[in-house]
Amino acid sequence: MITASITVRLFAALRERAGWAERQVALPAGAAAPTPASLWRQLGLGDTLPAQVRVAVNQVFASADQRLEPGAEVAFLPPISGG
Amino acid sequence: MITASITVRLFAALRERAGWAERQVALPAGAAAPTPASLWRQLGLGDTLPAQVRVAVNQVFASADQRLEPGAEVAFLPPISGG
Amino acid sequence: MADPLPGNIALQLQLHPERFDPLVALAAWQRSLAASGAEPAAAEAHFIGRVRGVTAAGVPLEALELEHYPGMTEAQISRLAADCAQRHGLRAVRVDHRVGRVLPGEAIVLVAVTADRRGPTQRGGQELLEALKHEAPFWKREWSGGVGAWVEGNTAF
Amino acid sequence: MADPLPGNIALQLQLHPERFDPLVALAAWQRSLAASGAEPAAAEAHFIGRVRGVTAAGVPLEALELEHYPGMTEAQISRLAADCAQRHGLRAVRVDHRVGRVLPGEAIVLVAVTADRRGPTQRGGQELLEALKHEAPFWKREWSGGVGAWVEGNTAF
Repeated sequence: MITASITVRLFAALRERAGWAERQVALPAGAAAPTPASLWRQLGLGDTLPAQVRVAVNQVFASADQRLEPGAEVAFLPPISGG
Repeated sequence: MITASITVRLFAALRERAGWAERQVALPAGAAAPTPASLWRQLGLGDTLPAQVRVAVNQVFASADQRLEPGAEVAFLPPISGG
Repeated sequence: MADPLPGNIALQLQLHPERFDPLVALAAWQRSLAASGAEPAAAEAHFIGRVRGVTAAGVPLEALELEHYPGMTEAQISRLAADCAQRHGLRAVRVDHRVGRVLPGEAIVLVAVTADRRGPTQRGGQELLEALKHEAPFWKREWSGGVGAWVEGNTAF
Repeated sequence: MADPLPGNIALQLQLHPERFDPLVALAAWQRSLAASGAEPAAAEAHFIGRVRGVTAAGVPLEALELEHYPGMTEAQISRLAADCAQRHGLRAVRVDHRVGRVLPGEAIVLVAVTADRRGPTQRGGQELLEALKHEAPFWKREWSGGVGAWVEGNTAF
Protein backbone atom coordinates (compact mmCIF):
# COMPACT_ATOMS: atom_id res chain seq x y z
CA MET A 1 0.00 0.00 0.00
CA ILE A 2 1.30 3.44 -0.96
CA THR A 3 1.19 5.98 1.85
CA ALA A 4 -0.09 9.38 0.73
CA SER A 5 2.13 12.24 1.82
CA ILE A 6 2.56 15.97 1.73
CA THR A 7 5.83 17.73 0.90
CA VAL A 8 6.79 20.60 3.22
CA ARG A 9 9.45 23.11 2.12
CA LEU A 10 11.21 25.85 4.03
CA PHE A 11 13.17 28.77 2.58
CA ALA A 12 15.88 31.22 3.60
CA ALA A 13 15.91 32.11 7.33
CA LEU A 14 13.16 29.57 8.13
CA ARG A 15 15.17 26.77 6.50
CA GLU A 16 18.31 27.69 8.37
CA ARG A 17 16.59 28.01 11.72
CA ALA A 18 14.87 24.61 11.31
CA GLY A 19 17.98 22.92 9.92
CA TRP A 20 16.09 21.29 7.03
CA ALA A 21 14.76 22.34 3.62
CA GLU A 22 12.20 19.69 2.74
CA ARG A 23 10.24 16.94 4.49
CA GLN A 24 7.65 14.40 3.48
CA VAL A 25 4.79 14.13 5.97
CA ALA A 26 2.85 10.87 5.72
CA LEU A 27 -0.95 11.10 5.88
CA PRO A 28 -2.33 8.30 8.06
CA ALA A 29 -5.31 6.63 6.36
CA GLY A 30 -8.59 7.96 7.72
CA ALA A 31 -7.07 10.94 9.52
CA ALA A 32 -8.40 14.47 8.91
CA ALA A 33 -6.55 16.32 6.15
CA PRO A 34 -3.91 18.63 7.65
CA THR A 35 -3.65 22.38 7.06
CA PRO A 36 -0.45 24.37 6.65
CA ALA A 37 -0.99 25.74 10.17
CA SER A 38 -1.38 22.23 11.63
CA LEU A 39 1.76 21.03 9.83
CA TRP A 40 3.70 24.03 11.22
CA ARG A 41 2.88 22.78 14.77
CA GLN A 42 3.26 19.11 13.91
CA LEU A 43 6.79 19.66 12.55
CA GLY A 44 7.83 21.56 15.66
CA LEU A 45 8.29 24.84 13.83
CA GLY A 46 6.30 26.74 16.47
CA ASP A 47 2.95 26.90 18.23
CA THR A 48 1.29 29.31 15.87
CA LEU A 49 2.31 30.38 12.40
CA PRO A 50 3.77 33.92 12.69
CA ALA A 51 1.82 36.56 10.77
CA GLN A 52 4.85 37.48 8.63
CA VAL A 53 5.32 33.92 7.36
CA ARG A 54 3.43 33.35 4.12
CA VAL A 55 2.14 30.02 2.90
CA ALA A 56 2.20 28.62 -0.63
CA VAL A 57 0.34 25.48 -1.63
CA ASN A 58 1.40 23.93 -4.92
CA GLN A 59 3.47 27.06 -5.59
CA VAL A 60 0.58 29.52 -5.23
CA PHE A 61 0.03 31.77 -2.19
CA ALA A 62 -2.65 30.16 -0.03
CA SER A 63 -4.41 30.35 3.32
CA ALA A 64 -2.75 28.68 6.30
CA ASP A 65 -6.08 27.09 7.17
CA GLN A 66 -6.93 25.32 3.94
CA ARG A 67 -7.15 21.54 3.94
CA LEU A 68 -4.31 19.93 2.03
CA GLU A 69 -4.81 17.24 -0.59
CA PRO A 70 -2.52 14.20 -0.63
CA GLY A 71 0.53 14.94 -2.76
CA ALA A 72 0.36 18.67 -2.10
CA GLU A 73 3.52 20.77 -1.76
CA VAL A 74 3.26 23.31 1.05
CA ALA A 75 5.94 25.95 1.54
CA PHE A 76 6.56 28.38 4.38
CA LEU A 77 8.00 31.67 3.12
CA PRO A 78 9.74 34.26 5.29
CA PRO A 79 9.27 37.95 4.38
CA ILE A 80 10.12 38.52 0.73
CA SER A 81 13.05 40.78 -0.14
CA GLY A 82 13.49 40.67 -3.91
CA GLY A 83 14.18 43.17 -6.64
CA MET B 1 27.30 105.77 -36.61
CA ILE B 2 26.23 102.16 -35.85
CA THR B 3 22.50 101.71 -35.41
CA ALA B 4 21.60 99.49 -32.45
CA SER B 5 19.12 96.77 -33.30
CA ILE B 6 17.16 93.86 -31.92
CA THR B 7 16.87 90.46 -33.59
CA VAL B 8 13.36 88.98 -33.77
CA ARG B 9 12.91 85.28 -34.49
CA LEU B 10 9.79 83.27 -35.27
CA PHE B 11 9.40 79.49 -35.13
CA ALA B 12 7.19 76.76 -36.57
CA ALA B 13 3.60 77.83 -37.29
CA LEU B 14 4.32 81.48 -36.41
CA ARG B 15 7.21 81.58 -38.89
CA GLU B 16 5.13 80.07 -41.65
CA ARG B 17 2.16 82.35 -41.06
CA ALA B 18 4.37 85.46 -41.08
CA GLY B 19 6.46 84.28 -44.00
CA TRP B 20 9.76 85.16 -42.36
CA ALA B 21 12.04 83.58 -39.74
CA GLU B 22 14.25 86.44 -38.55
CA ARG B 23 14.29 90.24 -38.71
CA GLN B 24 16.54 92.99 -37.44
CA VAL B 25 14.61 95.88 -35.89
CA ALA B 26 16.59 99.12 -35.72
CA LEU B 27 16.35 101.13 -32.49
CA PRO B 28 16.05 104.86 -33.28
CA ALA B 29 18.41 106.86 -31.04
CA GLY B 30 16.54 108.37 -28.11
CA ALA B 31 13.38 106.26 -28.53
CA ALA B 32 12.00 104.25 -25.60
CA ALA B 33 13.27 100.66 -25.48
CA PRO B 34 10.76 98.29 -27.06
CA THR B 35 9.20 95.27 -25.36
CA PRO B 36 8.44 91.92 -27.01
CA ALA B 37 4.75 92.88 -26.98
CA SER B 38 5.44 96.22 -28.70
CA LEU B 39 7.59 94.49 -31.34
CA TRP B 40 4.80 92.00 -32.00
CA ARG B 41 2.51 94.92 -32.93
CA GLN B 42 5.24 96.88 -34.69
CA LEU B 43 6.07 93.95 -36.98
CA GLY B 44 2.43 93.47 -37.91
CA LEU B 45 2.16 90.10 -36.23
CA GLY B 46 -1.08 91.08 -34.49
CA ASP B 47 -2.65 93.61 -32.14
CA THR B 48 -1.98 91.75 -28.93
CA LEU B 49 0.32 88.84 -28.26
CA PRO B 50 -1.85 85.69 -27.92
CA ALA B 51 -1.68 84.02 -24.51
CA GLN B 52 -0.40 80.75 -25.96
CA VAL B 53 2.60 82.39 -27.64
CA ARG B 54 5.64 82.34 -25.34
CA VAL B 55 8.50 84.81 -25.43
CA ALA B 56 12.21 84.14 -25.08
CA VAL B 57 14.79 86.90 -24.67
CA ASN B 58 18.37 85.88 -25.31
CA GLN B 59 17.20 82.25 -25.39
CA VAL B 60 15.58 82.28 -21.94
CA PHE B 61 11.81 82.41 -21.35
CA ALA B 62 10.87 86.00 -20.50
CA SER B 63 7.99 88.38 -19.94
CA ALA B 64 6.39 90.01 -23.00
CA ASP B 65 6.54 93.35 -21.21
CA GLN B 66 10.20 93.57 -20.34
CA ARG B 67 12.29 96.35 -21.89
CA LEU B 68 14.77 95.01 -24.46
CA GLU B 69 18.43 95.97 -24.48
CA PRO B 70 20.12 96.84 -27.78
CA GLY B 71 21.48 93.66 -29.37
CA ALA B 72 18.89 91.44 -27.69
CA GLU B 73 17.46 88.39 -29.46
CA VAL B 74 13.71 88.04 -28.92
CA ALA B 75 11.84 84.95 -30.09
CA PHE B 76 8.13 84.22 -30.32
CA LEU B 77 7.39 80.57 -29.64
CA PRO B 78 4.13 78.79 -30.53
CA PRO B 79 2.89 76.04 -28.16
CA ILE B 80 5.63 73.49 -27.53
CA SER B 81 5.11 69.89 -28.67
CA GLY B 82 8.31 68.02 -27.97
CA GLY B 83 9.24 64.63 -26.59
CA MET C 1 11.15 31.95 -22.54
CA ALA C 2 8.23 33.92 -24.03
CA ASP C 3 4.89 33.19 -22.43
CA PRO C 4 1.74 34.66 -23.87
CA LEU C 5 -0.12 36.57 -21.16
CA PRO C 6 -3.86 37.27 -21.28
CA GLY C 7 -4.79 39.78 -23.95
CA ASN C 8 -1.94 38.89 -26.32
CA ILE C 9 0.74 40.32 -24.04
CA ALA C 10 4.14 38.71 -24.37
CA LEU C 11 6.21 38.17 -21.24
CA GLN C 12 9.89 37.41 -21.40
CA LEU C 13 11.28 36.28 -18.06
CA GLN C 14 14.81 35.23 -17.26
CA LEU C 15 16.44 34.30 -13.94
CA HIS C 16 20.22 34.63 -14.16
CA PRO C 17 22.51 32.54 -11.94
CA GLU C 18 25.43 34.58 -13.33
CA ARG C 19 26.06 38.29 -13.95
CA PHE C 20 23.91 39.74 -16.77
CA ASP C 21 24.06 42.97 -18.77
CA PRO C 22 20.67 44.73 -18.78
CA LEU C 23 21.37 46.42 -22.13
CA VAL C 24 22.12 43.04 -23.74
CA ALA C 25 18.85 41.70 -22.34
CA LEU C 26 16.99 44.78 -23.65
CA ALA C 27 18.56 44.42 -27.09
CA ALA C 28 17.46 40.77 -27.30
CA TRP C 29 13.96 41.76 -26.18
CA GLN C 30 13.67 44.59 -28.69
CA ARG C 31 14.89 42.29 -31.48
CA SER C 32 12.29 39.69 -30.60
CA LEU C 33 9.53 42.30 -30.48
CA ALA C 34 10.62 43.64 -33.87
CA ALA C 35 10.72 40.08 -35.25
CA SER C 36 7.09 39.63 -34.20
CA GLY C 37 6.21 42.16 -36.90
CA ALA C 38 4.31 44.47 -34.55
CA GLU C 39 4.77 48.23 -34.93
CA PRO C 40 7.27 49.50 -32.33
CA ALA C 41 5.46 50.71 -29.20
CA ALA C 42 5.18 54.48 -28.77
CA ALA C 43 6.34 54.23 -25.16
CA GLU C 44 8.92 52.01 -23.47
CA ALA C 45 10.16 52.22 -19.88
CA HIS C 46 13.01 50.37 -18.17
CA PHE C 47 14.19 50.09 -14.60
CA ILE C 48 17.54 48.61 -13.56
CA GLY C 49 18.35 47.88 -9.93
CA ARG C 50 21.95 47.28 -8.84
CA VAL C 51 23.50 45.96 -5.64
CA ARG C 52 24.66 48.69 -3.27
CA GLY C 53 28.17 48.63 -1.83
CA VAL C 54 26.89 48.83 1.75
CA THR C 55 24.52 46.74 3.85
CA ALA C 56 21.23 48.01 5.28
CA ALA C 57 23.20 48.63 8.48
CA GLY C 58 25.72 50.77 6.60
CA VAL C 59 28.79 48.52 6.62
CA PRO C 60 30.64 47.46 3.45
CA LEU C 61 28.89 44.64 1.63
CA GLU C 62 30.92 41.74 0.22
CA ALA C 63 28.07 40.12 -1.69
CA LEU C 64 24.35 39.64 -1.75
CA GLU C 65 23.04 36.09 -1.87
CA LEU C 66 19.68 35.67 -3.55
CA GLU C 67 17.57 32.62 -2.81
CA HIS C 68 14.38 31.86 -4.73
CA TYR C 69 11.71 29.17 -4.99
CA PRO C 70 12.36 27.50 -8.35
CA GLY C 71 9.10 27.07 -10.19
CA MET C 72 6.99 29.26 -7.95
CA THR C 73 9.16 32.34 -8.49
CA GLU C 74 8.77 32.13 -12.28
CA ALA C 75 5.04 31.33 -12.06
CA GLN C 76 4.43 34.15 -9.60
CA ILE C 77 6.29 36.70 -11.75
CA SER C 78 4.18 35.59 -14.73
CA ARG C 79 1.00 36.13 -12.72
CA LEU C 80 2.17 39.55 -11.47
CA ALA C 81 3.15 40.64 -14.99
CA ALA C 82 -0.15 39.47 -16.51
CA ASP C 83 -2.07 41.29 -13.81
CA CYS C 84 -0.11 44.49 -14.26
CA ALA C 85 -0.26 44.29 -18.06
CA GLN C 86 -4.02 43.98 -17.97
CA ARG C 87 -4.47 46.84 -15.51
CA HIS C 88 -2.28 49.26 -17.48
CA GLY C 89 -2.79 48.03 -21.03
CA LEU C 90 0.84 47.01 -21.44
CA ARG C 91 1.85 45.44 -24.76
CA ALA C 92 5.04 43.64 -23.73
CA VAL C 93 6.90 42.92 -20.50
CA ARG C 94 10.47 41.81 -19.87
CA VAL C 95 11.79 40.81 -16.44
CA ASP C 96 15.35 39.72 -15.64
CA HIS C 97 16.36 38.87 -12.08
CA ARG C 98 19.59 37.58 -10.59
CA VAL C 99 19.73 34.59 -8.28
CA GLY C 100 22.72 33.28 -6.36
CA ARG C 101 25.71 35.36 -5.31
CA VAL C 102 25.61 38.95 -6.62
CA LEU C 103 28.45 41.44 -6.18
CA PRO C 104 28.18 45.17 -5.40
CA GLY C 105 27.53 47.15 -8.57
CA GLU C 106 26.06 44.19 -10.45
CA ALA C 107 22.54 44.37 -11.85
CA ILE C 108 20.02 42.47 -9.75
CA VAL C 109 16.77 43.31 -11.55
CA LEU C 110 15.57 44.66 -14.89
CA VAL C 111 11.92 45.48 -15.56
CA ALA C 112 10.98 46.71 -19.03
CA VAL C 113 7.52 47.39 -20.42
CA THR C 114 5.94 48.88 -23.51
CA ALA C 115 2.54 50.44 -24.10
CA ASP C 116 0.86 52.96 -26.39
CA ARG C 117 1.14 55.93 -24.03
CA ARG C 118 3.76 57.17 -21.63
CA GLY C 119 1.57 57.38 -18.51
CA PRO C 120 0.46 53.73 -18.38
CA THR C 121 3.95 52.63 -19.44
CA GLN C 122 5.64 54.42 -16.55
CA ARG C 123 2.98 53.49 -14.01
CA GLY C 124 2.84 49.88 -15.19
CA GLY C 125 6.61 49.47 -14.96
CA GLN C 126 6.74 50.96 -11.49
CA GLU C 127 3.87 48.87 -10.24
CA LEU C 128 5.42 45.67 -11.59
CA LEU C 129 8.72 46.50 -9.88
CA GLU C 130 6.93 46.99 -6.54
CA ALA C 131 4.97 43.77 -7.08
CA LEU C 132 8.22 41.86 -7.71
CA LYS C 133 9.75 43.28 -4.56
CA HIS C 134 6.84 42.32 -2.35
CA GLU C 135 5.10 39.39 -4.04
CA ALA C 136 7.73 37.34 -5.87
CA PRO C 137 9.55 34.76 -3.70
CA PHE C 138 13.13 36.03 -3.44
CA TRP C 139 15.16 36.32 -0.28
CA LYS C 140 18.32 38.35 0.16
CA ARG C 141 21.20 37.56 2.47
CA GLU C 142 23.82 40.24 2.99
CA TRP C 143 27.38 38.98 3.40
CA SER C 144 29.76 41.23 5.27
CA GLY C 145 32.93 40.34 7.16
CA GLY C 146 32.28 36.69 6.31
CA VAL C 147 28.93 36.73 8.12
CA GLY C 148 25.57 36.39 6.34
CA ALA C 149 22.38 38.10 7.54
CA TRP C 150 18.95 37.59 5.97
CA VAL C 151 17.25 40.81 4.94
CA GLU C 152 13.73 41.10 6.26
CA GLY C 153 11.75 43.40 4.03
CA ASN C 154 12.70 45.79 1.25
CA THR C 155 14.91 48.83 0.96
CA ALA C 156 13.19 52.20 1.18
CA PHE C 157 11.23 53.19 -1.90
CA MET D 1 28.72 66.87 -24.48
CA ALA D 2 28.86 66.37 -20.69
CA ASP D 3 27.93 69.45 -18.69
CA PRO D 4 28.35 69.50 -14.94
CA LEU D 5 25.03 70.42 -13.32
CA PRO D 6 24.74 71.91 -9.83
CA GLY D 7 25.59 69.41 -7.11
CA ASN D 8 28.05 67.41 -9.21
CA ILE D 9 25.36 65.97 -11.45
CA ALA D 10 26.53 65.09 -14.95
CA LEU D 11 24.20 65.77 -17.87
CA GLN D 12 24.76 64.23 -21.26
CA LEU D 13 22.58 65.78 -23.94
CA GLN D 14 22.47 64.96 -27.61
CA LEU D 15 20.20 66.21 -30.39
CA HIS D 16 20.19 63.82 -33.34
CA PRO D 17 19.47 65.04 -36.87
CA GLU D 18 19.50 61.38 -37.94
CA ARG D 19 17.99 58.15 -36.58
CA PHE D 20 19.55 57.03 -33.28
CA ASP D 21 19.46 53.77 -31.34
CA PRO D 22 18.52 54.38 -27.68
CA LEU D 23 20.39 51.28 -26.49
CA VAL D 24 23.58 52.49 -28.18
CA ALA D 25 23.16 55.87 -26.48
CA LEU D 26 22.57 54.14 -23.13
CA ALA D 27 25.65 51.94 -23.57
CA ALA D 28 27.82 55.01 -24.26
CA TRP D 29 26.35 56.75 -21.23
CA GLN D 30 26.90 53.77 -18.92
CA ARG D 31 30.49 53.43 -20.17
CA SER D 32 31.20 57.08 -19.46
CA LEU D 33 29.66 56.83 -15.97
CA ALA D 34 31.76 53.73 -15.26
CA ALA D 35 34.87 55.52 -16.57
CA SER D 36 34.25 58.31 -14.05
CA GLY D 37 35.12 55.78 -11.35
CA ALA D 38 31.90 56.29 -9.40
CA GLU D 39 30.16 53.24 -7.95
CA PRO D 40 27.28 52.18 -10.24
CA ALA D 41 24.01 53.78 -9.11
CA ALA D 42 21.59 51.49 -7.27
CA ALA D 43 18.70 52.68 -9.44
CA GLU D 44 18.48 53.60 -13.11
CA ALA D 45 15.37 54.42 -15.12
CA HIS D 46 14.93 54.93 -18.87
CA PHE D 47 12.10 56.12 -21.04
CA ILE D 48 12.03 55.79 -24.84
CA GLY D 49 9.39 57.55 -26.94
CA ARG D 50 8.80 56.49 -30.54
CA VAL D 51 6.84 58.02 -33.39
CA ARG D 52 3.35 56.57 -33.81
CA GLY D 53 2.16 55.35 -37.19
CA VAL D 54 -0.94 57.56 -37.12
CA THR D 55 -1.53 61.29 -36.71
CA ALA D 56 -3.41 62.84 -33.80
CA ALA D 57 -6.43 62.82 -36.13
CA GLY D 58 -6.04 59.08 -36.67
CA VAL D 59 -4.85 58.96 -40.30
CA PRO D 60 -1.62 57.23 -41.38
CA LEU D 61 1.46 59.33 -40.67
CA GLU D 62 4.21 59.60 -43.27
CA ALA D 63 6.71 61.42 -41.09
CA LEU D 64 7.04 63.76 -38.17
CA GLU D 65 9.09 66.91 -38.67
CA LEU D 66 10.73 68.27 -35.54
CA GLU D 67 11.80 71.90 -35.43
CA HIS D 68 13.83 73.29 -32.54
CA TYR D 69 15.53 76.53 -31.48
CA PRO D 70 19.26 75.79 -31.78
CA GLY D 71 21.04 77.03 -28.70
CA MET D 72 17.97 77.70 -26.59
CA THR D 73 16.72 74.10 -26.84
CA GLU D 74 20.01 72.72 -25.49
CA ALA D 75 20.28 75.43 -22.80
CA GLN D 76 16.68 74.91 -21.73
CA ILE D 77 17.08 71.13 -21.46
CA SER D 78 20.18 71.68 -19.31
CA ARG D 79 18.21 73.97 -17.01
CA LEU D 80 15.29 71.53 -16.78
CA ALA D 81 17.65 68.62 -16.05
CA ALA D 82 19.56 70.53 -13.38
CA ASP D 83 16.32 71.55 -11.73
CA CYS D 84 14.92 68.04 -11.76
CA ALA D 85 18.22 66.52 -10.61
CA GLN D 86 18.32 68.83 -7.64
CA ARG D 87 14.70 68.21 -6.67
CA HIS D 88 15.02 64.42 -6.80
CA GLY D 89 18.66 63.92 -5.88
CA LEU D 90 19.56 62.45 -9.26
CA ARG D 91 23.18 61.47 -9.85
CA ALA D 92 23.29 61.44 -13.65
CA VAL D 93 20.98 62.42 -16.49
CA ARG D 94 21.07 61.53 -20.17
CA VAL D 95 18.73 63.09 -22.75
CA ASP D 96 18.66 62.26 -26.47
CA HIS D 97 16.14 63.93 -28.78
CA ARG D 98 15.59 63.75 -32.50
CA VAL D 99 15.29 66.83 -34.69
CA GLY D 100 14.39 66.97 -38.38
CA ARG D 101 12.37 64.37 -40.22
CA VAL D 102 11.48 61.31 -38.10
CA LEU D 103 9.74 58.22 -39.45
CA PRO D 104 7.06 56.12 -37.73
CA GLY D 105 8.61 53.63 -35.33
CA GLU D 106 11.82 55.65 -34.91
CA ALA D 107 12.90 56.81 -31.47
CA ILE D 108 12.19 60.48 -30.86
CA VAL D 109 13.26 60.85 -27.24
CA LEU D 110 15.31 59.03 -24.61
CA VAL D 111 15.43 60.16 -20.99
CA ALA D 112 17.67 58.21 -18.59
CA VAL D 113 18.46 59.00 -14.97
CA THR D 114 20.24 57.39 -12.05
CA ALA D 115 19.90 57.90 -8.32
CA ASP D 116 20.44 56.02 -5.08
CA ARG D 117 16.85 54.86 -4.63
CA ARG D 118 14.14 53.67 -6.98
CA GLY D 119 11.42 56.15 -5.98
CA PRO D 120 13.32 59.37 -6.76
CA THR D 121 14.79 57.74 -9.87
CA GLN D 122 11.40 56.89 -11.32
CA ARG D 123 9.77 60.17 -10.27
CA GLY D 124 12.75 62.24 -11.47
CA GLY D 125 12.78 60.55 -14.88
CA GLN D 126 9.04 61.04 -15.34
CA GLU D 127 9.15 64.65 -14.27
CA LEU D 128 12.02 65.41 -16.64
CA LEU D 129 10.13 63.82 -19.53
CA GLU D 130 7.07 65.98 -18.80
CA ALA D 131 9.29 69.06 -18.49
CA LEU D 132 10.86 68.33 -21.90
CA LYS D 133 7.44 67.93 -23.47
CA HIS D 134 6.12 71.22 -22.12
CA GLU D 135 9.15 73.45 -21.51
CA ALA D 136 11.80 72.60 -24.12
CA PRO D 137 11.40 74.39 -27.47
CA PHE D 138 10.47 71.66 -29.96
CA TRP D 139 7.65 71.82 -32.47
CA LYS D 140 6.18 68.85 -34.30
CA ARG D 141 4.66 68.88 -37.75
CA GLU D 142 2.75 65.81 -38.86
CA TRP D 143 3.09 64.93 -42.54
CA SER D 144 0.28 62.90 -44.04
CA GLY D 145 -0.82 62.65 -47.66
CA GLY D 146 1.90 65.15 -48.55
CA VAL D 147 0.38 67.81 -46.27
CA GLY D 148 2.06 69.07 -43.10
CA ALA D 149 0.12 70.18 -40.01
CA TRP D 150 1.70 71.70 -36.91
CA VAL D 151 0.83 69.91 -33.69
CA GLU D 152 -0.42 72.26 -31.01
CA GLY D 153 0.21 70.70 -27.62
CA ASN D 154 1.21 67.24 -26.48
CA THR D 155 -0.22 63.76 -26.85
CA ALA D 156 -2.24 62.46 -23.92
CA PHE D 157 -0.19 61.43 -20.90
